Amino acid sequence: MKIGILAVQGDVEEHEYAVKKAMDELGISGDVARVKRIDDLRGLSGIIIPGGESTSIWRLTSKSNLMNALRDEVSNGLPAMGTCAGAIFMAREVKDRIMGETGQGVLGIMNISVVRNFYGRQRESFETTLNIEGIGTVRAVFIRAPAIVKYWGSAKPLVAYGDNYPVVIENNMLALTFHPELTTILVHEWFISNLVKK
Amino acid sequence: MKIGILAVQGDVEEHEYAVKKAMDELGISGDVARVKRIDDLRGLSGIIIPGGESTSIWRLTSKSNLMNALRDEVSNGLPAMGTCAGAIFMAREVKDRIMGETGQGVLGIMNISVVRNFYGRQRESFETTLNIEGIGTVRAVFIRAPAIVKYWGSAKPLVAYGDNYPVVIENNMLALTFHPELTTILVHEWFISNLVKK
Amino acid sequence: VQWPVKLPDAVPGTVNVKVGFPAMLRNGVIMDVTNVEQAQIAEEAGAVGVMVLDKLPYDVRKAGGVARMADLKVIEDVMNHVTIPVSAKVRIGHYYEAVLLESIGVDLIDESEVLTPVDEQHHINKWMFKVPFVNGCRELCEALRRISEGASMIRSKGEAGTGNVSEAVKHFKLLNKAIQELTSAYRGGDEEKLRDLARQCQVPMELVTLTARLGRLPVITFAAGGIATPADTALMMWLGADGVFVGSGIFKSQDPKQRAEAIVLATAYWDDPEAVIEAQRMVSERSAMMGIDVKTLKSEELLQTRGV
Amino acid sequence: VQWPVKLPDAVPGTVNVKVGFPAMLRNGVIMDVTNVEQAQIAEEAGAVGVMVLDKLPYDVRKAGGVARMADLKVIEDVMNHVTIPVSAKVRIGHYYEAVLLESIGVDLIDESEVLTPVDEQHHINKWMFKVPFVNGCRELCEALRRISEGASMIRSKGEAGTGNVSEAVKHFKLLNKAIQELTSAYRGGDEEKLRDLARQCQVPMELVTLTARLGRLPVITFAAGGIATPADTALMMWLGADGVFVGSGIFKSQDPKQRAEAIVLATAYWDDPEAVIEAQRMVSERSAMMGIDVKTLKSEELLQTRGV
Repeated sequence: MKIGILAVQGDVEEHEYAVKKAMDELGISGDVARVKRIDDLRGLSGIIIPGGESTSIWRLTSKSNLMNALRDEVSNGLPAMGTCAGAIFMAREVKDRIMGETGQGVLGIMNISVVRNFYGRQRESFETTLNIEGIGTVRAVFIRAPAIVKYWGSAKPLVAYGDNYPVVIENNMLALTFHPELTTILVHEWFISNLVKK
Repeated sequence: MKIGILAVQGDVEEHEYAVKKAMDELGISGDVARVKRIDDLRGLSGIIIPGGESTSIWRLTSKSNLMNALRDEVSNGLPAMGTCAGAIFMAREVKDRIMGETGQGVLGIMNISVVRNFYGRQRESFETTLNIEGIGTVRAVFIRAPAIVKYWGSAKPLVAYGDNYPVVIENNMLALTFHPELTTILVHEWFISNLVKK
Repeated sequence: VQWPVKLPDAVPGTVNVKVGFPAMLRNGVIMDVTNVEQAQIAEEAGAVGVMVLDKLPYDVRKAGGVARMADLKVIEDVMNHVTIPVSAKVRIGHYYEAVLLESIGVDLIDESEVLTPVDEQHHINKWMFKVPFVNGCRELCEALRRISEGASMIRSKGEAGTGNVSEAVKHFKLLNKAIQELTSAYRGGDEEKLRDLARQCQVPMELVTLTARLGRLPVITFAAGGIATPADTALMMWLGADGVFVGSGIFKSQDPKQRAEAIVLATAYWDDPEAVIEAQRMVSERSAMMGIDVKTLKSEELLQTRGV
Repeated sequence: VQWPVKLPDAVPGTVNVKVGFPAMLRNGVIMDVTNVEQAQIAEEAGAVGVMVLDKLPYDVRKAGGVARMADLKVIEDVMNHVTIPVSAKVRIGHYYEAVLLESIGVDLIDESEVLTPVDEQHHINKWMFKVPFVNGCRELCEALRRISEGASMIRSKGEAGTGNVSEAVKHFKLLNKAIQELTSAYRGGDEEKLRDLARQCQVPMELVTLTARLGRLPVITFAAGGIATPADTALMMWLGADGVFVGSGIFKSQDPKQRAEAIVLATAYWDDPEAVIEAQRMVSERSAMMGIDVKTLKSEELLQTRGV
């Protein structure tokens, strides 16, 4: 099986490293592909949108309609996982804490609404322990993280942190506001064995 | 016997070297003359037009009417062989792949039509193996080569490569679009023993 | 402005947090800006961050005099008008300018040789800060020394403000060769060589072992100094940079807008010649910044020799 | 634009293809041009190729600063307006500029000391390219080192942009003498001398033997650097050059059109004094470029010392 990682910008190698380790743990043999243009989408059995600067990812992909092609693939069943910037893309509603609305497009495929920079700037980034249903306890690193404050429809939160939800799932889509690939591979194992294998 | 090589510009030494080796192989003793001005044409029993930059050969000879004298000599029986740029000279019709017509004069003595830079620029130059009727198998080097795409009248192709003809003969005239003098001397042997000796 | 208070077991400014953040800037371009307009240009061009300065390195070089940290107001303006991470430079050793930047919430601090140092012997002790720091380096030892003082990101010094990428190329090749030696010594189990290096570089042993094991610097490493064309940046990525800092290369040229986009493009798609060509077409040599040939600099004009 | 696809057994970019091409430029002149008009002038003058630059070497010298590869657009314009081979210069060691040139289909690449190098120690590894490369040299060892890195054509460095042919003369005479020694040592079967040289020059043994056997460099060798009059070029051909590169000598003079023709003429007919006289008459000394006496150059202004 081949899992794609959107590789225009952001921490791609850390995800790559996590997926490989996860496959070893599960004892499956597969590949990891770097998705930079449309025809890297072919033959994928799953996609991960990594953390990074959302604006420049958007800017870089806008020229090559990579996003639209991606939206289609996901809407018709390609399992997807998004971390931090990823979550921003997958959300239908996006607000910005300080500057109200920002005029930027979204993938907008999950019934969640996201507030950017919820905890403030880099200085307020923090590390904590989360106990995620079905995955286990993980050390979670929030970096300039957004927050999922509301969900509706078939979206289901897997954990709560204060009054927002760092992990939300909606059939074949998984959104996280923190970076599992920096501390653990349990999330990727779960992603592969549940969303992809099915 | 004395074989002339048009020596204003281009790879003259390689031809010189090939003719000498051919004579040794055939066990004849002769000379090779460098033709730079009109009265080097005297006493030739054959002429070779080497590869090179056709435009600057033309430009260099235009001042001294060398070409007209050459046309006359060939039309009344001097055997001639042309490689690459040579073939362009000897063709009646010449087209250029990218820029349509180019305003440049020709010797125009063979019933072939030639397309310049048929395979593209230096980057597309290539090397292949050709089996030429009556000469044998040779390693052929195409460098910014033109292509002979059509022939008519008493012109006869000696080999086909895809849908064009790298070697064409018409009584005492031989046209090639590749450089035999870089890899073999069979062509020169053939030229001497058949066209010149007769 | 008020950030929501943290829950009790949230520890800010841990190593992971500080080292993790730069990982998010991979394949990105951070541009030097001196005001808001330039910052917005950078954002639209797709930069992953901006570096706020008082004067661009090229002008620093021309003006001479003492180069200090930028105005706090300018920095705050920028912070309020762009969404991408904002960073700023402080003079080497000037502990207090760093305190100020942290207090106003800058995302990344660059203890930089471009500004006039206030201390020739000691760098700032960066463990005492929650905000990540980036330092320049010319070779492995310098990099390791900065990391052991708490730097969470490294960049090549190159020769800032010359639009000439040759020093950066030299620093990266030196870096790669030294790391390679380390790795092969490590695999060769030749512990003594590791110890020697640890001794030469005056850094603790674990740090050397870690580097040898990973086969690279344990923190994100960007290329910086003299990048001026998409071809340059593609070259640096090809040499193994995780991303690039572009100084005067952009805003000292006549076509900053396109140059910014082109460099962003070439950085992201460096391993695809087609895209780089496209990028290369968006700029023209006439309007590149008038570089300086490093050879013509007198040795006390070199910025790269600052810092220990 | 689409080139017809190749049949399966056509292998592009073999040694023969890359070394064969320059053989077609024998007795020819390749001229430095900075735009389309100059390129067409060169073509009408009968040049066998043009070299596209951002600034002529003479101006490179005056302007100082960093000299980079020319704009891709300019190069493509030239490619679309002349039929003769088009070549361009890249900075020494800048692997990526070369990649770009290959991708846009330039016929010949010159890794040249006229541009500002990005790498003082390593030249580009030219075996990885399908397009032929030409490098400059001052003496035999330098030439052999370039060939063993994959250069398929060699030229003398001379001192570019001075309109003074004396350095080129020096380089060619050094070249000839060293080769002569080789040949006679080879015929003398004195293998040790061959090995010594192989060791000095740090090149493999076969390459030295081949040179000794042929009695000349195994690739086409042009004269370059400071050619400004037909007499100069005739002199260089007399010294055994296969052809010449003319830099600022033509387009920095007041009579570029005639000078171009005259030099083409003198190159082709160098062994015929009559023709050279004719050529010499087409130009006049008043309008030659104002040369520079090499002695007055400070050593760090010398371009010929770049490269290893």
